[in-house]
Amino acid sequence: MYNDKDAKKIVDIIQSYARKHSLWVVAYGTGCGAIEIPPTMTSRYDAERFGIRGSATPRQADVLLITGYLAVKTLKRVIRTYEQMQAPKFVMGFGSCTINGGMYWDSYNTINALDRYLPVDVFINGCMPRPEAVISGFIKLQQLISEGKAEGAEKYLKNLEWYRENQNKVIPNWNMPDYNW
Amino acid sequence: MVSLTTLYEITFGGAILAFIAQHTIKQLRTFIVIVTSALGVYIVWRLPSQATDISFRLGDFQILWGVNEYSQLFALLIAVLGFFTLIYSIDFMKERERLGYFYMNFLIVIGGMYGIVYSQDLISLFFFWEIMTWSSFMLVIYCCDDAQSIGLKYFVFSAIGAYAMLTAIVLIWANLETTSLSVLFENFTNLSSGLQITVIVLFIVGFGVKSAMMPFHVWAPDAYAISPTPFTALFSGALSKMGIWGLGIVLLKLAAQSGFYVWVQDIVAWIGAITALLATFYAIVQTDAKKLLAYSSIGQLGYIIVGLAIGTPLSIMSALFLAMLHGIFKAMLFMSAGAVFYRTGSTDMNEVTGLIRKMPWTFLTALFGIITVAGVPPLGGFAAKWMLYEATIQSGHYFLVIVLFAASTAAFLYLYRFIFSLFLGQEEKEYADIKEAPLTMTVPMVIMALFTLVVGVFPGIFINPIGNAMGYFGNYTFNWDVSSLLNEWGNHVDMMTVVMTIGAIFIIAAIFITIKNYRTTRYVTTKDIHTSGEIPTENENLTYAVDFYKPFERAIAPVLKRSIDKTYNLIAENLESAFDFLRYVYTGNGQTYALYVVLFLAVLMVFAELIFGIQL
Amino acid sequence: MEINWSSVIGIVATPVIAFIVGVLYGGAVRKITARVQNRYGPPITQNLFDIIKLYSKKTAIQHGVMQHLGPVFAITASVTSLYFIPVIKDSPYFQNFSFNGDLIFLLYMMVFGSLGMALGAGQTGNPNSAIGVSRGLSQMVGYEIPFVLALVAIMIQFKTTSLNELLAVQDHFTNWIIFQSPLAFVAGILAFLGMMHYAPFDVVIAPAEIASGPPSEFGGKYLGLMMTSGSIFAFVKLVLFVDIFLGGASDFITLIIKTFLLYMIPVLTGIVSPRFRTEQSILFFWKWPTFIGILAIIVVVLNG
Amino acid sequence: MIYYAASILLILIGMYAVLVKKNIIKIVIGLSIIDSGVHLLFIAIGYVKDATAPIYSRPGLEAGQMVDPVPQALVLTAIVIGLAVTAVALSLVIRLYDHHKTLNINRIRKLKW
Amino acid sequence: MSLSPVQFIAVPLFAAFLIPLIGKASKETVKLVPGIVLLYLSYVALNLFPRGLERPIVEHIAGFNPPFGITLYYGPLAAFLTTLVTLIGFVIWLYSYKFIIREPFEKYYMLFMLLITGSTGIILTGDIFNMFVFLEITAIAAYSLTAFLRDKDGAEAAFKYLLIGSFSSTFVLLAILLIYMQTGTLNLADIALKMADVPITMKIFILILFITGLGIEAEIFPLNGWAPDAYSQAPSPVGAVFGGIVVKATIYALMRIVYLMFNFHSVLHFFVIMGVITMLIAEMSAMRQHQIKRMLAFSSIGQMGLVIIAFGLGTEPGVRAALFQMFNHALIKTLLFFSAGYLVFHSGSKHISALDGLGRDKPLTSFFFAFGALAIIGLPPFAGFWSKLYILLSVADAHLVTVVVLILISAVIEIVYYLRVVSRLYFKRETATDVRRTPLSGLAAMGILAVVILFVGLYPNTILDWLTPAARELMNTSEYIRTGLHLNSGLLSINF
Repeated sequence: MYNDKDAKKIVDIIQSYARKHSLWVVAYGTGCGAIEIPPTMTSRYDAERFGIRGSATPRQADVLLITGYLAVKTLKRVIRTYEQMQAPKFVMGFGSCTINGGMYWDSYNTINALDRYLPVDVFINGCMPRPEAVISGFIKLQQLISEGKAEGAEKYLKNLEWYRENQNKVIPNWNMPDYNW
Repeated sequence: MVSLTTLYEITFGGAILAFIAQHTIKQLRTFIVIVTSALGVYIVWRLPSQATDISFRLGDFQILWGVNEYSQLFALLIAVLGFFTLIYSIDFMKERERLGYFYMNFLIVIGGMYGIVYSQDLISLFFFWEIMTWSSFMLVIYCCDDAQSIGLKYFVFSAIGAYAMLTAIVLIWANLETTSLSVLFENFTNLSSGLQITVIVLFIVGFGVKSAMMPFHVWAPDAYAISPTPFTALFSGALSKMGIWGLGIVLLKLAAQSGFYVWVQDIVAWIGAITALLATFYAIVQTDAKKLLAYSSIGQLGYIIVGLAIGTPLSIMSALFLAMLHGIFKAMLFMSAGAVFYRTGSTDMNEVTGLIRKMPWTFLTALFGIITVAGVPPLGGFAAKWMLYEATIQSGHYFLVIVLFAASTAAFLYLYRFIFSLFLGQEEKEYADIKEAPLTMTVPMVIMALFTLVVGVFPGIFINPIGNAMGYFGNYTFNWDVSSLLNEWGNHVDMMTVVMTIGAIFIIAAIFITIKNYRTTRYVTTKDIHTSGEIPTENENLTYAVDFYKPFERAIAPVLKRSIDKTYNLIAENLESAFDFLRYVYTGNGQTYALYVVLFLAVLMVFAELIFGIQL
Repeated sequence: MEINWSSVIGIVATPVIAFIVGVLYGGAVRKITARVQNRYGPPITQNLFDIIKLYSKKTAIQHGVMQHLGPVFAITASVTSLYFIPVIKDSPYFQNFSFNGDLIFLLYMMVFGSLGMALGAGQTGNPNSAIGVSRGLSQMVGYEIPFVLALVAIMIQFKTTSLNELLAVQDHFTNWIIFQSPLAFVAGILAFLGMMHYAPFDVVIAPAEIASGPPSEFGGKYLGLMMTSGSIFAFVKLVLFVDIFLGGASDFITLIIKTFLLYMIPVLTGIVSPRFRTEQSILFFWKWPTFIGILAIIVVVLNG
Repeated sequence: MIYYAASILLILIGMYAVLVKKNIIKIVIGLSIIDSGVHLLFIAIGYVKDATAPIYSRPGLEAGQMVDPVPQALVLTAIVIGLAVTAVALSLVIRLYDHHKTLNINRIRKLKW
Repeated sequence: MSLSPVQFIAVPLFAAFLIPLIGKASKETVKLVPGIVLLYLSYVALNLFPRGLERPIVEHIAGFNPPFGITLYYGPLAAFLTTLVTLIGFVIWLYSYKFIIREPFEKYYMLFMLLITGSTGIILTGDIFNMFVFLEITAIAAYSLTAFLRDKDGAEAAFKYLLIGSFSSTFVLLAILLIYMQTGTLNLADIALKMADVPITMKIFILILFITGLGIEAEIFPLNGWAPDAYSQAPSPVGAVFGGIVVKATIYALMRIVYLMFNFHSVLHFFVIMGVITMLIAEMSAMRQHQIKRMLAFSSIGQMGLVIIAFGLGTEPGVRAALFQMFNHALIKTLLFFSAGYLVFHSGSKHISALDGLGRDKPLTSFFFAFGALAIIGLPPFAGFWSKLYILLSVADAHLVTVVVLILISAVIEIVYYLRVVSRLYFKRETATDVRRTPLSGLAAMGILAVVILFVGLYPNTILDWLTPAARELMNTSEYIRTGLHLNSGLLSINF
């Protein structure tokens, strides 16, 4: 009758359901994309109905939303923010800039592909993506969560050395604290 | 065989021996001091069963020393606190100079306090009172240059208080021809009513100065802050209680007999409440931990005064309960501040931060201390506060209770600031090598901290002796359970249930949060915090400690703006200039002096009739 | 020893019920807020999802033992206060230990959690937390005064400090204290606005200003426990006010109705309000609410 | 009577000198004059008109015919004392002059207030 | 040789004139002479004491019977005061032994012996003109001692002292003259008897002259302009002599005369008022002094004001308290002057600011200063406490509550300025260190005083038991007259 595995499964289902419906976003509003976040959250598009909510600190957040190009300097902050988040955590790249550098593809000071530095779960393309696109990105993320495919945090841990190497390559003064997890 | 004389002989003798030992055999000094205070505890413990009253004539006066329950209560506090603070001082004072001086005065203070509580007549009371005053003054000025003016302020205020008391004693002597307390109590109503109120007011001023009542409190913060910490603990814990001891006698034995009792009660209670409130406000804006605790002491003494002034059995009980408890928790807090000082060399709350991991036992003491001060269950402070509020409400002092509540709520502010600034917050690189205070310091602190917990669960262990002590004031009976509190409307709080509930939930929740994700919960340093991605460097200080309560300060700015201290300073300055002006009489010119002589003669001659009142 | 099963059931069930009601109220508040803002809003169970998600976080960090224990203090305070409040009038199940404590005890017990949380927040070393604590404690001094004034007025009017006796007094609709002592109710409800930390008194959390204030460094299980405690605590405060002013409740339906109506006061105020600065809110509480509270006491004294 | 008047006059003159003159030597002189006045007064008290010295120089001399001997004895002592004081005073004046190079009492007031 | 009160006068006088002679032979021996003399006198004093307490000893010099001869009256009061003077004198000698090392110290000792002579003479004599003579001996010796250091300030102080002192002697002499004119006698007891017949105007006139004359030496405000200068500029032991011996003797003289001859109430009230004024102004001035010895001088004046208040009460407890205060003040102020002397010596400056941190360098001397300061403020368990308490109690018994308050206010002021110095001594940074050590004799002198002060503080009964008969003697004028004149009590009736 009662089965340990079943119980675990039920717990898993509840957990992933809860995770899926409660996405707390720490929005890293670097570029012009930050302007799209307020309409997404407020009454016009109301992302809260999907349980998406802004979060003040990375400690409480589930989703790191990177809205635009990343200068080398900001990349360091983004990495630190990401590493301060608690697993399970997800990264969303927002706009072309995070995918291939977008209009800044040949800038000396921006990175081109975010997923070389952080494990991105969902990219939202467009320049700028509209709120509808953002929401659809979130829904995609929710799908991935319920399917158990949004394992960016584990990927990051597993390939930490590779990520670090990439990060170190672009960030000259690497004085980040060492993490012991 | 123990008797009061042996107690005095041992304590004062120990004081002198300690001084001599310092200059001859240094190693013996600590031993003498500890043995003396331990013997003090033993003798005081045995006194009620063995001692007989001691009576002898000194000059014109009949001196009477005796033990009663009320004295015994305070004597025990003195003895125990004295013992603990002395043990604490072994390591704390190790590196200091002039230890003979320190320990001599320390023991003299203790002896003086014994003398006060055991004296049954006004002359020996005053005698010991002054001994206590000057020896404590000697300790206040012990530390450094800055202490001088502070010590002087302390002594001047003490002297004003003591002399107010002396005036009262003198008036009593002139009118009743007695110095015995018991005779005074019996014959107090024989005095004219004007004299009664004068005596009461003078005594209240006298004792009020020591217990830092509001207009006379200005010496306290500085004196507490600057004196060496082991003494501060005793100072605030026991010495200020001498004022309370006296106020108890004045209010409940003398004032209660006079026709002005209601007025005296109301006025003193309000003074006490305002003391509590304003002292709390001042405590909030302090930046030095010891000064903060000093203001906190003033505030707590305000509560005690309110309790005594209201004069219902429950309020007296709460006052004495708080008095005893305050002795313990304020000693704890001062000791923990002292331990911090011992290790870091500072008690400035803007500088010292993040010691919790370095000094866990000290932190624990401080934590228990602030919980007790705050009056939050389950520690002992709650019982005291609870009784006080119930008594205040039930005796019809409705607005008083609001002031007290306000003070008590505001007290959270400074208490939090104390523990936050010193122990919590960012860990500083500067204090990376700090170690826990030595055992001689932590052991007394932790013992007292555990004691507050015991009192919290079983308030009865305090209530019953205090109930006995209140027999001194009249017929009060308290047959309470050891763990419950009862008010006059019949409502009660069962501390046992409370503590069990809190304990059970706390333990369950603590276990839950600990075992949950035990393996993936990791400890990070206080540098690893959310700083919007910025990485603070090693030398960056992120602590939010300066102007911690700026908004609150802005809110209470009108109160803080006015300071009685400034008024006193102004008075003192003006007086000094006036004195300066006066001494110009002595011009230095011999001829002027001669002129004075001739003028004096002439004036006497001319106004002889007037001056000598004789018809020529 | 004979075990009183009805009280055991009460002890187990009360926190659960309180948690569920509190969580749902929290969701409802979000929903209502959304509706007021012309949004659709999250489902009413949203807070429950949030809490479960927080508990199901796989990692957690802590800065020291006080941060570890801070949420524990908070939940201890909430649940203990809950146990000492008669949730359902005259019910054998839901009065718990309310005969062993009284109003003054509750006042202090409710502070216990704030103090523990403040200690936990302090340990994190995050300046935002410290600022939040500073604001929170300062504001507490503000609203405690009218609250205590209201309580004292009631205590002296009915000569008791026990909640059960206050409930016994309010045996009939017309005897509710809100009608017997309306001034005290006004003072109390104004203080209640502050106690609930909704706008305009939300300077403590102050999102977008000081991160999220005291809980800035709390995440995962710690935040989960804190939210649990917060939900229970909201319920505790509501029940306390209902017991004091609105005659308590003999069954759950009445309880829900009364508490919900009461809850709407701070919520609806909050939705349409901007934010007070700390000293503004302190001075606000020290002006009108305090005045009304004093008036309440004067009225009681004159009548008595 | 004239003796009384004279002695009082002397005392007043002396006082005037002490109180008004700025020169310390004059002040000392004033002191001496006061002394003289007092001494004169002493003698005047004992003086009996037409009486002889208080010695039984001839038989039958009664006490009433002699001047009172006691004031005379006293005044001798007083004169001696006055002399001693004057001597000390003058030596002090010398010392003061040595140190201050002035005799003006207004300038000798380093010790004051 | 049988012991007799005459020796109190004769021996030091003799010694005083012997000293220069011995000085010719051996300088070192001179130093010992006063010590031996005072030791002997102390022996005499302690031996005579019980007898004096029991029954007053009246000595007649040159065999004349009173009221004609010169008498010495050795009652309890005189016994007490002579004992005090000789003991203090001895201690002062002990202190001077190493302190006064500059030439010509034989003159110092001579003058010192003369001071002792004068003071004991004032106390013992029963003859008013003799009192004047002794006063003058004291005064001349005092003038010279003030200028002993031969410095600028010493001379100035001495000259002022002399100027005012001459007035004093003039007035006293005038008063004596008037008394003689009115009563025809110089014997104190006889005068007291005959004073009743003197017209009131004359009586007041005499009284005023006495008050002014003796008040100068007794430091009543505003007649005390000389005092601060003289105290502060004289060598420290001399300051101690002034404070401890001379002033005490003068106050005794004043009070003896007033109680004996002018025993009406309003006079005593006048003394109370003058005492209060003296005390307050002196304490206030003391507070603002920058020189330690000047401060001590003003403090002395203040204490004298206190004594005058207590005497002015005219009650037996009041007189007793006054005597007690005199006793304590003599001890304590001497101790203070002693320690201040060495403090000044070590710091090389008279200024208080130069004393910073001397407590570390010279712990014992500073300790004695602190001890004295605590004692004079009137803190238990030192002697000063009891006398102040007794004064307050007697003042209150006379229902003068205002005076009680004023005394206490002045005590507060006293606390301020004494403790300022004490805290400077111990707790300021050291400014300089002095390698010279405080000599043993000085420390011994201070030690003796400190022990006595502490002893009296702990066992006030020892002194009080002696004081009661002494106070009674001063109060009981008829007894004085009776024994002074060998009269039978039946003959006596005095009414004013």
